[in-house]
Amino acid sequence: MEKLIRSGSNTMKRDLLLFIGFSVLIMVAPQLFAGGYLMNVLVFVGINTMLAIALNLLLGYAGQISLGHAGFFGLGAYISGILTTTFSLNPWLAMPIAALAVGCLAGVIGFPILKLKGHYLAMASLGLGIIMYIVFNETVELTGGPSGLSGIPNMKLAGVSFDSDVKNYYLIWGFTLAVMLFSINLANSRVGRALRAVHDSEVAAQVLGVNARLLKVQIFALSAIISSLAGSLYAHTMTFISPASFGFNFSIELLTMVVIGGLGSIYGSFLGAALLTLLPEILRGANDYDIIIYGGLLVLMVMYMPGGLVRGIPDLFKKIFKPKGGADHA
Amino acid sequence: MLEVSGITQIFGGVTALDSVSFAISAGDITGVIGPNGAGKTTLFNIITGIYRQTAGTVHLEGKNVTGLPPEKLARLAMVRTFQNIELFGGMTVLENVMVGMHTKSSAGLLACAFKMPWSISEERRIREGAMKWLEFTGIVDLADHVAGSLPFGKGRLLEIARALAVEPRIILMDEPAAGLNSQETVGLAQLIKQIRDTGITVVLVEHDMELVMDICDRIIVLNLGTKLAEGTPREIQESSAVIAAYLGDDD
Amino acid sequence: MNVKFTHYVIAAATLLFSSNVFAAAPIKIGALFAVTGPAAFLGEPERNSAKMVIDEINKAGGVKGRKLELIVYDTAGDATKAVQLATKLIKDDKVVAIIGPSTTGETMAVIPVAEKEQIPLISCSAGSKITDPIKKWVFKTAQNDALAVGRIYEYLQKTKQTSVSILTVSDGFGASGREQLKVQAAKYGITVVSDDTYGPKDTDMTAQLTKIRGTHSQAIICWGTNPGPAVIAKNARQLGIKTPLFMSHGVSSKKFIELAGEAAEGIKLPSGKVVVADLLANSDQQKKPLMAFVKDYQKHYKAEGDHFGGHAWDAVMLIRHAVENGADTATGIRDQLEKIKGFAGIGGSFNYSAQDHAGLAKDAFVLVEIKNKDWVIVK
Amino acid sequence: MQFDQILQYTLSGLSTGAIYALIGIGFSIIYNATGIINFAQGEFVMLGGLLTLSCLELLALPLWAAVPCAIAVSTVVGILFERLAIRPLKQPTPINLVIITIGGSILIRGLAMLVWGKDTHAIPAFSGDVPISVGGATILPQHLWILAITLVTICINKIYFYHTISGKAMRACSYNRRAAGLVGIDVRRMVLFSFIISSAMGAVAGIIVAPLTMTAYDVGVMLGLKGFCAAIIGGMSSGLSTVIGGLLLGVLESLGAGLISSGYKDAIAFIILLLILFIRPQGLFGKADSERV
Repeated sequence: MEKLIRSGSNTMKRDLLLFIGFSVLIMVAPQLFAGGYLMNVLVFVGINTMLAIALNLLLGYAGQISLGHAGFFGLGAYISGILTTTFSLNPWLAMPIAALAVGCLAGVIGFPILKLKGHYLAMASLGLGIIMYIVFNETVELTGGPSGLSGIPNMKLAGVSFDSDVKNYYLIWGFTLAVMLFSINLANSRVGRALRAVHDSEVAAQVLGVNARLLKVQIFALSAIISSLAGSLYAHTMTFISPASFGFNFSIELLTMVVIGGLGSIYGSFLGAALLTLLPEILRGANDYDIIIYGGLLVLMVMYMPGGLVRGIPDLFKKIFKPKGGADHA
Repeated sequence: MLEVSGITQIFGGVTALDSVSFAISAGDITGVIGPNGAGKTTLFNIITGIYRQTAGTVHLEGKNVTGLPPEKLARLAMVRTFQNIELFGGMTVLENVMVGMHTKSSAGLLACAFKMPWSISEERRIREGAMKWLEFTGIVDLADHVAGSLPFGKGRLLEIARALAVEPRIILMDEPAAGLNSQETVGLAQLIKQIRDTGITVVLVEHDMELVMDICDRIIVLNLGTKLAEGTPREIQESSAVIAAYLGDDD
Repeated sequence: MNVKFTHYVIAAATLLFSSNVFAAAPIKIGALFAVTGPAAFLGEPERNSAKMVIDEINKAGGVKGRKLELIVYDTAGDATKAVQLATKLIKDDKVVAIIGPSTTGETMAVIPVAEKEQIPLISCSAGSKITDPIKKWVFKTAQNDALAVGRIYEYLQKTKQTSVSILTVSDGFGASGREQLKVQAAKYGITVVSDDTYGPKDTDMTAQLTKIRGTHSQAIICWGTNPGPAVIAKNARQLGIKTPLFMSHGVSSKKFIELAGEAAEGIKLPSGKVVVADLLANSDQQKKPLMAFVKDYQKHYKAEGDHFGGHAWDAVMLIRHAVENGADTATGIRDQLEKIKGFAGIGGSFNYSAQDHAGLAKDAFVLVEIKNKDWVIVK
Repeated sequence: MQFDQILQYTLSGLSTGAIYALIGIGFSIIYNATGIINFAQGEFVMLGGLLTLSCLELLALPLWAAVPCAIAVSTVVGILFERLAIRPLKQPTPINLVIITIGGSILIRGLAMLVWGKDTHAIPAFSGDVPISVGGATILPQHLWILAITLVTICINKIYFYHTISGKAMRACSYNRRAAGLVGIDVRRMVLFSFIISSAMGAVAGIIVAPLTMTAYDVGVMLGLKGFCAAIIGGMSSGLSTVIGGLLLGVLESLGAGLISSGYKDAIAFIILLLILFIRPQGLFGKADSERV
């Protein structure tokens, strides 16, 4: 028994070591491909990782599907964008305001929406996402409508403006790593266990005293807040946003990242986000064929790696990263 | 301890329970028996807040708990198990029991995610507590196994350990012996008595008459949604109404 | 499946490698076009035209002895991708100028990159705000929406029609048109009596048109790109609407006539001169390049060249002009572009200056009407 | 507000809604037989339209021959999809199935883009396009075709599901797949059948709508989405309630666009749908059965 209790703290230590290793890797990565275009792509890998983790907390841990997460991402981006342009607020102030507003919205909507189950929940979240998209499109005076909102300032910290890929890389990965650590801690805690319990058997969890409904709403709001943060960072990195980036297709892409990476795994979300962000780069040379390769790859991944990348890594390294390494020299 | 009165449940015009009333006293093992379709599981679902009944009230330790959701009832120290064990299949055996400690711990979402010192020490306490219950039910050696891969009999024990982790004063078991072989059933009888001996009131729905007659202090018989009889095992065995109900039924 | 996949990866890798093979110090020009996705109707002719004209220039020995190399990336109409790819063009491919992107939204997203990295950007999209206010490194070849709107309003003013209903698509193109339609109306004594929109993928607009029918306006102006306006034309015919219908330059291609069929008859729209090249007076200095463009495009792609492709054609020709005048660096090309005067292209006659990076005047558009499945110029 | 306007909105909405309904039923049939939400359903709508175009133009077939041809080819694609992607799946969890149908839909769309290009194509109406006046509102002959074919398709469905052995077997699968398997129904065959039927229905929808809306390689996305909504409003039934769901969605959109705001019309439709779901979490027509353990 003593051994088992200790083995618990050993797993904790292993998790921590893994995380530190991963962080170090992320932090030295820019030295390896200094400057080039890849830096820019890696910035987006960071943003997408954050979003994939947000959705994974909801889908992989609590078992609740959302087909509208791009909406929360967009809402964060727009609130940040509007506050910093029209109202010239400091981005560091706009970001938490956006997160808070999105969190409140998700909390309020969460109660009725998470009462729904299965495909009804899928439909309702999809509807929610589409409504948000339409609002971005139609409130032209506020959002600039379909032509987008430009002139969003970069983030600044202690006199340094985050206006280059390398700087943005560190800014965004700083946040992403924090979100990762946050989520890893959460997953291995009392709350994380309760979430997974709700996923496996909601009624059994309730009988044991877990307030499943409240917990689902909490995690929904948390997921929305993380998405909103990613949205704010996206807005301040891109300095331009338009509704097209926050549509239904992106919600589906996020879902794909989470599933391809591995449900219920934080590092899986990173792998999924990295693969789906890098894939178009790898397929760039294939011109119009890329959509076919992309679709075919999704099908093959689910068929041959149904547990997601995180459960098939050795295979993955052989299959995916080798060809990419070759293309880099071009 | 537990008092139900006038429980009536109507599903789309079909009366599943018709004004059922009884009281269960603390420290007893009470069996609820009856032929298939008598309404036993429905009754359990109502008492534990999973179904909302058409009429009637439930009192727990003198407190009106009618219509409270299951998670509130757990905090009032009532817990149950399920006929087809409802394990958290993707989690380890230990983690399953740790979920049972949910009401006995308090770290919130943010405290957990930011690893506040108190949440770390609480986590340790949860782990130790959970191990204690695994020992109690004799499956401590399986702690690191994934719950979904357990054989049925071990799963049953895990479900009971998990329920005990809530530290209930009353536990309701829905057919705990279903699917167990005779050896496992003997072990189960032993365990249920042990649970009662720690001061927990036990109510069980069961088909295995031998088990019921062996361990129950009192028995309630349901038939076609109404209470047919109530009494000690001996009284029930001698009741002509009960015998008629069972013989009139194929089951 | 697997074999096929490896095959594609190899093909992809070969393509990436091959772009670096010609080492005779060519001048590298980048291009961002929405070749796939919702704006493919812009991106595809743009890519085709740009490739065609670059090939021709190189076949003729290049510019001042140097070949031009075009590196095209597909943005799929996505602003995020456009920004990433602009960075890739600048950082990895080290281009000296960028042509595109195809849509206003993408262009607005790419502008900060071009400004910061100091690379001239010649956008192929129409939004007025691209060059207004003026940005040091940003030019455009597509005619401003404002000019197209002006053409229609002028005609309405001339024919004494004062109330219009507008129906615009809810994407960047429609939003920009909608803004101009509303802003300019007063100047021509016109009132916008109803303002409706439709989604780019909508399949039935009878609801909007029924509402418009109820307003009894004197003209209906629809701002969108295929296939929406064709559906609208058909719906209007179904509803028996007799009010004159105007479209935008977004549908000035044979494709629209083909899609709308009978319903296209009598519709008027402002268009680049490319669709009516053969009808132009011989004195028009645009006639020669226009005819050449149409003929070439027909020869290469067995399709009708349209003015979207023309934007890319113009952009390449403008850069060639700048190179001919001695520029081969980003700064040089920018400075030379700003000096270009009286260049007759597909979109119109370009006159850039330090105050004007759009370069076109109202005469870039002609008002055309669809008669017997063909275009006629409305005088 | 004039009566003829309202009538026009309603008629337009009904004819759009009929299409949503047809696509929605396709979703429901597969869902009921397999538990899969087939996100590739919209692609069969696209295939129906574009294949008809090819039959008409390349093969120069008359319309009456082109239509069955297009349906047949789409169905073959449906069979291939089931055989190559769905059946070999090792871990058919619902979420994996969702992703694989999304992947399949992208793949089919990409192939269609290669075959037919990115342009939009027009298809001639079945019987001319002279408008018909109905009490101050006008509709096209094609609208009548749409309503009639939808009706016929639904009737055929009804007959199939209630009066044929394989139809009844399929219904049994939808109630309880395991039990159906135990009584000797070949469940995998039923899965294949469900793909055949729904791809054929998708193609039918695509064919009858193409003369009105034109068609292109990417029309399936939006139509598929709307069909999905119709199916959910109808409680994933493969019968009348999905039809009502589709019609309701069509009419709401049309009235929303006409009476409130054209820009927000989809939002209005979705807000109403959300409210319906909030009040009746089991769907508009789902039975309010008690939560089960």
